[in-house]
Amino acid sequence: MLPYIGCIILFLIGIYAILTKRNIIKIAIGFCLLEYAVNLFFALIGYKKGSLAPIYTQINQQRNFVDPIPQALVLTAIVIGLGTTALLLSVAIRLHEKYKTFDIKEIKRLKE
Amino acid sequence: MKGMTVIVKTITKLLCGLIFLYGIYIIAHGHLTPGGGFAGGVIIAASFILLILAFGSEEFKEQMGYLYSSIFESVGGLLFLLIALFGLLLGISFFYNFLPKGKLFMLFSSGIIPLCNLAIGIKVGAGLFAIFLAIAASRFIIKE
Amino acid sequence: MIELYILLIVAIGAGIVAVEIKDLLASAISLGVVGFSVAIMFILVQAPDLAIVQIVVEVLTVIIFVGVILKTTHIDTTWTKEKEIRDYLAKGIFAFFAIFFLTFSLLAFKELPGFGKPIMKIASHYLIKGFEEIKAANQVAAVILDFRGYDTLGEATVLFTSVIGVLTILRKIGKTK
Amino acid sequence: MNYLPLFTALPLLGAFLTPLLSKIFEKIGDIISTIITTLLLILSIYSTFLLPIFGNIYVYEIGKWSLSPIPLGIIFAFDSLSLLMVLAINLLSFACAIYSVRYLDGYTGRWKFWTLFLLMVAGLNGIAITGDLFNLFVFTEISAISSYALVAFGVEKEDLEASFKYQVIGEIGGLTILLAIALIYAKTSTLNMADIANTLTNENKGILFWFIVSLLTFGFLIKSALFPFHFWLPDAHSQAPAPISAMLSGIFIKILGIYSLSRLVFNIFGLNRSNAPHYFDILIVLGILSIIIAGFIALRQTNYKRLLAYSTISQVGYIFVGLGIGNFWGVVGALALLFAHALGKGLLFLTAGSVEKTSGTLNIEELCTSQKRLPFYGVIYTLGALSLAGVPPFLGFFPKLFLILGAIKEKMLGVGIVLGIFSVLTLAYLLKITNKVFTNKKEGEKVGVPISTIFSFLLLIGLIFILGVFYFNYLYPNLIEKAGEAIMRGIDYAKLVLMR
Repeated sequence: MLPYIGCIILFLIGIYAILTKRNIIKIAIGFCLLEYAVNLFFALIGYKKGSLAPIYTQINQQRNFVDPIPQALVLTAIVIGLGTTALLLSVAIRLHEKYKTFDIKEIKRLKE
Repeated sequence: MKGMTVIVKTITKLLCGLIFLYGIYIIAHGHLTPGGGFAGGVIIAASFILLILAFGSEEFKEQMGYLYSSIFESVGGLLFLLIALFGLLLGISFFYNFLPKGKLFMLFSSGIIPLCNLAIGIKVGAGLFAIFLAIAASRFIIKE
Repeated sequence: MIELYILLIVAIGAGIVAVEIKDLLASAISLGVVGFSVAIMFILVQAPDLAIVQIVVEVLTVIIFVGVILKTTHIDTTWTKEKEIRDYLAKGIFAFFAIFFLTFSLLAFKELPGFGKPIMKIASHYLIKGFEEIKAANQVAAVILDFRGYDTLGEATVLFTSVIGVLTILRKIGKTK
Repeated sequence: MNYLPLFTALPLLGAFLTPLLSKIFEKIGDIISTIITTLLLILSIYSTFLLPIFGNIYVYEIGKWSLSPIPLGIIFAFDSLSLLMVLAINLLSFACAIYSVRYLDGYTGRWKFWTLFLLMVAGLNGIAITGDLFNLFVFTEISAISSYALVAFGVEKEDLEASFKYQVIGEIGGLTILLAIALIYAKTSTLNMADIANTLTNENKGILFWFIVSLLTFGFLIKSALFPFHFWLPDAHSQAPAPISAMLSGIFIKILGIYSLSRLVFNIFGLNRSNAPHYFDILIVLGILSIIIAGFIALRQTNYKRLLAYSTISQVGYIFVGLGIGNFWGVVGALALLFAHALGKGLLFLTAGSVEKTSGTLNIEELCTSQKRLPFYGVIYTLGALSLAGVPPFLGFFPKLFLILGAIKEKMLGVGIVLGIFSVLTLAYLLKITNKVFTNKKEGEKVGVPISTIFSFLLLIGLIFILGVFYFNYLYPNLIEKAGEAIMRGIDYAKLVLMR
């Protein structure tokens, strides 16, 4: 139970960065934190007390393994996170090139 | 991006090949030990990234980098997709594991998994190298 | 599992530093601290595959962040001592949301199976079939490339998409007219 | 129907081939995408004939992992609802691909456009046919990421700003959905949608259940741009290239938001008006707020595409009111409106692209004084607008009738009256463009129209007219009624899938 709450706190820090910060890089960092929080939460779900990583070895034929599915899903989620971060940062570079600032308050040409 | 000192350059020369080999090992043993196509692909990309960071991007021909990475990425993706489609061509099912499974703990075992790892490794390595080139290394925005 | 709690505290602390510090370069490096503590936590919960991928991805993420910051600027110009009303408003909304979310999730987590006791309805079948039918030693590889290979095709495609997307966005000229 | 994997494999094949072959021949992307979208359209039309033979639901097991006794692999669960969605996706993407061939002449980086376009189509098709929850998330991300890049395709200041805003909001939605999937997995220990539905019915609906439902609803409402979450849409949809605006407004938000949400809420969680009335009331309230607020903002717009974008928000409101009414006629109305709006709004955005190409601006006041006569676009635009507003002989008429009928059957007269009155508002803001841009020009130079443009316009307007006139002969009984039944089936979906 406690580790889950830690993940939620990390998640909230990410949300905090996205909602209150005005710097684009800070917003991107907030996204990374969000991704880590969700990935960690997912990985924790699969953990089973006193079990081993789900890999058979020639020496140890024990079959008490943790859940392999969350690991496979988190692997996918990490890659997706990397892709979105890269795309966000490339937009950030272009915005800085055009506006010479990372402040989202000054990047406001589209109005209601 | 400028190159680094001579110490870094020398150590990079020694390490770079080893890192590349380690990436290949991780890909090839993906179905036996932790790792696999994705981790190995990133490590292979990292060996190239180390080269550029140490020696600087002036000596590196960027356009060739984009060309090769884009070709390898498409080839990796196509390879993976064709492995998946081959099961459909056989009339069995999409993503059917059509190869003989072999013996446990052998390098050539578990059917299509090593092949898929290889395809993903090529694709991921090339793709991440292209991202690095575009975002971090090149001094200019891509011309087109 | 005391290590897990210590690492969680480290990650949360580094996360706060990454969000609040003025220098963007320091911020990116603190993000690296969070990423590496997440990687070590993956090892602690018996997920070596994830740990390897998390470490290499984290290295790459930090390199990209540092590259972007070096190309542009490393000073957060929005970081000021005096705050506007709008900032307090945003913080107030966030605090309200955070309390609501935390209580809701606390109540909800009580109904989950406890930490360290997963149900493993399908996973137990996977572990047997992966060993006997696919003959893969690494069960995670068996899951991502055989049982759920189609997801991995999607994952590889996501990366492909973002590479093409990055190349698209970094074009010098978009319209010729 | 064992060709189902081709719905995603074909566009992916095209997307991987395009960068490779474009090194040899620059415009190869045009040919590849035209061929692939045509093939996809043929496949989806073929499916309309084949699906009834299989009893309106077909389950495909990927990798030959059998569904019983326990669902090991990923499955495709292709039912009447998926069929309607696949048909809408591929019709519109075919028209947009044909249209883009000439439209792209003013842009650089042609092969990048086509690659991203094909990836987006692959993602949308993948969402519509999948029967696995995590797979749904992966394909959502594929189409979302390609749309972020496509919005910024022009790389002007405004495009980048719109893309940034869209990306931030969209990713918050995506990560919320991922968190919800993690919780679902922790609770049920399975990812197959039918199996999840089966497991959840036997459990009592406690706080965890509602936490998951609210997280998913939040995520999908962001993606579908209902009222409080709509602020990214006008920017993104007005700054994208015209064919992409047509895809985004026409089908993208509906597959990512509305289809996914209704599949999960009705078929997986088994919610309906009798066991969760408050949830559906919230949907109705948000929908009506969208209709009213976005409608009035649209009336004040001075930009052609921004007006259409606000109109999309308002029409999404109609669809959510229909889902919120929750009885058979409400749901059927929502689905019929989804289909009609996909074709109609797609067509209107395509005309916006042509007007921008010929006149060089999208500001309505500037267009009013410009010296170009555009009679062809004017006629097409007006017919499409009439259909969207629900004027009788066209496709858009019956959906609104169904919605009002549903509201009356559920004894919500107020809702029915609001829906009826605000159709007039729709007509008002859409015809504002006809009035200002197309009609008040007696003389001026006439502009030629490219053949590919004529073809795609006539295809869409022909479908809107013919399907509208013969509504009860083909479209309603064969597609929409069955799709409505698929939603109203509730959690019997799980039994149908797992029985195969």
